[in-house]
Amino acid sequence: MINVEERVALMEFKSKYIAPVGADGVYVINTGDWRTVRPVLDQDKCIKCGICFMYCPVNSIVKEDGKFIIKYDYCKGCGICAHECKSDAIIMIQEAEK
Amino acid sequence: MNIIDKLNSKEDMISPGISACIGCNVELTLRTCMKVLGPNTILAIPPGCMGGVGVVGWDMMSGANCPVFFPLLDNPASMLAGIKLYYERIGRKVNVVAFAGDGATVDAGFQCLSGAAERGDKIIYICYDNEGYMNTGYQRSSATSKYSWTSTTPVSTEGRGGKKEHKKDFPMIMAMHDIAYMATCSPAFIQDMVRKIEKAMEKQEKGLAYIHVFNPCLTGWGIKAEESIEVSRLSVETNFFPLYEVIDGQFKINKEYKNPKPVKDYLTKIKKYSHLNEEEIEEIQEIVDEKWDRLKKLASL
Amino acid sequence: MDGLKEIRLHGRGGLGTVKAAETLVYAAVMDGIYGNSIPFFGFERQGAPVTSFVRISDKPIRPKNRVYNPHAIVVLEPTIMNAVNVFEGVEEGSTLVLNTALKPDKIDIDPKIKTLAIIDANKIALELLGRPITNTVMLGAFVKATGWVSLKNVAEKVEELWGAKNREAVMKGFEEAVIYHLK
Amino acid sequence: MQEFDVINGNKAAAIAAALVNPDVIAAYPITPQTPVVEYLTQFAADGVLKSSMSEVESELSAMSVLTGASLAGARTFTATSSQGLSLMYEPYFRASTLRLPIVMAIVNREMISPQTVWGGPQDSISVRDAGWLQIYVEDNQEILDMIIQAYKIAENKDVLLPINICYDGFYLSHMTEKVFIPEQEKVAKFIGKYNPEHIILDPKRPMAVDPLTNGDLLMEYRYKHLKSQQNALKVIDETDSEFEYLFGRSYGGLIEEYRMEDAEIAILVMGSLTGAAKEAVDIKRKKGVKIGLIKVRALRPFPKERIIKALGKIRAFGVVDRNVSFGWNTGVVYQEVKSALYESGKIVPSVPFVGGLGGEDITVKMMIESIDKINSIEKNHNTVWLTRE
Repeated sequence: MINVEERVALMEFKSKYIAPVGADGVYVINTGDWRTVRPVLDQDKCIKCGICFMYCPVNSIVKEDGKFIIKYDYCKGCGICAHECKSDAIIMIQEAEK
Repeated sequence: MNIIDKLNSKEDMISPGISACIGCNVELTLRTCMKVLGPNTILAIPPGCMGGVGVVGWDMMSGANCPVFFPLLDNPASMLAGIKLYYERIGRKVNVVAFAGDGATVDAGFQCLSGAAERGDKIIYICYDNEGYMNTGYQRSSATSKYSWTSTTPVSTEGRGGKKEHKKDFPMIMAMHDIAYMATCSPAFIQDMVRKIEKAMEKQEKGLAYIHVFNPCLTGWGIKAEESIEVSRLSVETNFFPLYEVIDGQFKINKEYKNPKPVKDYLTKIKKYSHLNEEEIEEIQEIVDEKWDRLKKLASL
Repeated sequence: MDGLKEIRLHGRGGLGTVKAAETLVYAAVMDGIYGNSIPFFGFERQGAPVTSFVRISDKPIRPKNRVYNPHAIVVLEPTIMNAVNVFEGVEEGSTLVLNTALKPDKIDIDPKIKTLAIIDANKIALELLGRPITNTVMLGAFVKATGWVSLKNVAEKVEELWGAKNREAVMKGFEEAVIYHLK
Repeated sequence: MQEFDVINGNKAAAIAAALVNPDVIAAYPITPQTPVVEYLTQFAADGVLKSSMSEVESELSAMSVLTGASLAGARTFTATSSQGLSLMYEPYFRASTLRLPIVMAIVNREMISPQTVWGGPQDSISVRDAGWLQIYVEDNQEILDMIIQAYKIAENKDVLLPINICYDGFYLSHMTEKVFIPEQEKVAKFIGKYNPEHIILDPKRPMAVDPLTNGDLLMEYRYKHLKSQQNALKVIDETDSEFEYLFGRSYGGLIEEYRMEDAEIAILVMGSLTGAAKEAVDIKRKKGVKIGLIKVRALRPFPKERIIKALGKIRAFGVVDRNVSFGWNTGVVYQEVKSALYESGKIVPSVPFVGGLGGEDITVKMMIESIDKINSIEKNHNTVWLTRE
């Protein structure tokens, strides 16, 4: 049998809001875990055009010190960067093989 | 500043990890638009893919770094109008923006949007058109194009069927409201998109600015993830979805090809059209050509 | 004023029947007594029969009802009597204020009516206003027949709503109404 | 001396809104509410009303514009009727679950079919469980006074809920009578300023409004919502007292009791038909019948305790409903009163009356007959339909 008073006390404790609002920070899903293939950028072949950066849907490619770098935290491994790359500087490799 | 450096200098307003499908070009569109719009923005995400993937948030956490909320499927424009009315009243400049799918725009939300357009409510309304109700699988909408397979416009075992009706020409409908700004966009043309969002921000002080983005849906339509941008580009290069804008009633075509690719090149990349025979492909080509001619005429006025 | 008086006005859409009823309420309130009016609710269309109900009392009026047993009936337009039974539910000893060019013996009047006020309001309205809008003339006649509200406050409200010509119409209605005490 | 005017109920509502001067008004005309929109737009054109106005294309948008404005921090007002209320049902429900203190007058009109434009609170009563506060009034003064009070009740930190002030279509909306009009400064002082702290859409304070939410957390919000409805019981009574102190008029808060002190039987009513019932009570009292009257003013929250207390000594009661509860063969207020009494353990015979639907009149005579019926019952009675002779 559930103690109603205790239960209510817990409910009161869970959220400080009376209306449904999200103000406790940003909700982040670890989409890096989704990846089965991983893009690998060959800096020697890269012509620094930024196409990969521009089309990355998850914003996982950044430009730092004039170079484009793939961050893998949230990369889902869609392969758009490799497919769009004009200079074949990005290849997709199986995560299992890395 | 070139487009790459410009975008690289902007803050990503959306949670870094949202559960959009792998390769989703709507996620790309949303992040790009929001980088341009910036933190002084109130964002409405009605029910649809981007709501479903967590852009509004979960429990007590937000899915974005700016104020974000769920309007109803049928009232995004009206809710935004109310928000904007108050900010105008207190003299604060804020971008009040909807990022809505075609269901919330061309179908259920149309009445509200048309009303807001007529009243000149000073909001920015971005529609991501993926030709159907994707958040719930893939059911037809009035933005679904002719002969498309969807789960509610099925193909028979003999291989015939798909949607019988034309796609509602929504950008044109919005343009005919004589709104402050109307533009079509594609995720394959990021520079063009960025410029148009900036234009919408400028024009929103005069009335409603409407942006219609054509976003091929990988999962619903049957497209390989890595071809997400390529298919988007083909939709423009074949004139299936022309890029144009309407500023103060003036039509302007933004991408014009001397020899546009045959629409077949686009259709054959997409599984939802795999049942089409040559006649049907030819019919779609004719529709595309007719619409292009009409657009050319409007642009020449 | 002794007790609650219930009044029913019969007019046609466009004659200002509802406004006339409201004017009586206004005058009563300005006189320091109480009043309320409710139109008979329908789709108002020009020319269609319209009914409005008024209550006037020296005590606060609580019922928000239609009037079923009027103490006074005001008929703003002669032909209404052909279309509607204006005497329905009328109380013994009531007053009828009638817009007509006829003499009393030519009119079929319910025997419960004991006071009759007759006025050719169409003629007066046409002369004064150029249109057969009789509501203001009839207000003047009503005041003369009943004395339940003051002429001054009716005239003031009428002037505020429709100007000096209509004030004159009220006065003319008051002056020219002929009162008959029936047996 | 206070200023007064001789006005109809719709004008009383519009004047109340103008006295409050909310930040944003959005409304769509519908019979019999239409004059409210006309008055408001006229007031705005004349500069009397300073609100930002949106002439929306439907009621769905009226409520949606207000939801957005309220989320941005605005004080808001609208009015509707019947089918208009139905059309705004989706944002209507949501305004309460987002805890937005929107004030909306409902000019009660019967629901179709058959096609009708006349009075009856079936519209607002049918949405009584959508989480709003609902108060039903008897005359034009009460319309004006309660729209002013509505802001103070809705915006109370212990309440934070939207509120409806409901008045009968035509019987009040188009009825003309004397109404006192308070001074604007006094009204402003009475209602104070609205400062939303619980929910806001503002880039200076980014938050997500209404993220996808788990059931356990949703239950918590519902728990708090129900609790705030209960808090409103006290706030409505207190607001009535504060209003009386400042403006000299009181309505009794949640309920008004009339000649209940020594009553043996009671008649319960709601809305504009109360006047005819009071008249009937006085007539029967003169004939020695110990009848009292309860005017139910708040339907949500339902004033259970006060009704139990008021009916404590009676031996029978009846409820006159100008609405129906499909599936129960009675009106809604009757059910509510009966449920309240069940908790008190005091079960007395009762009789439900249904009448006045679709703008039908409920006359003093009908009320007298109802009282006679209540006086005669020894056990529960089936529904009595009050119809024309």
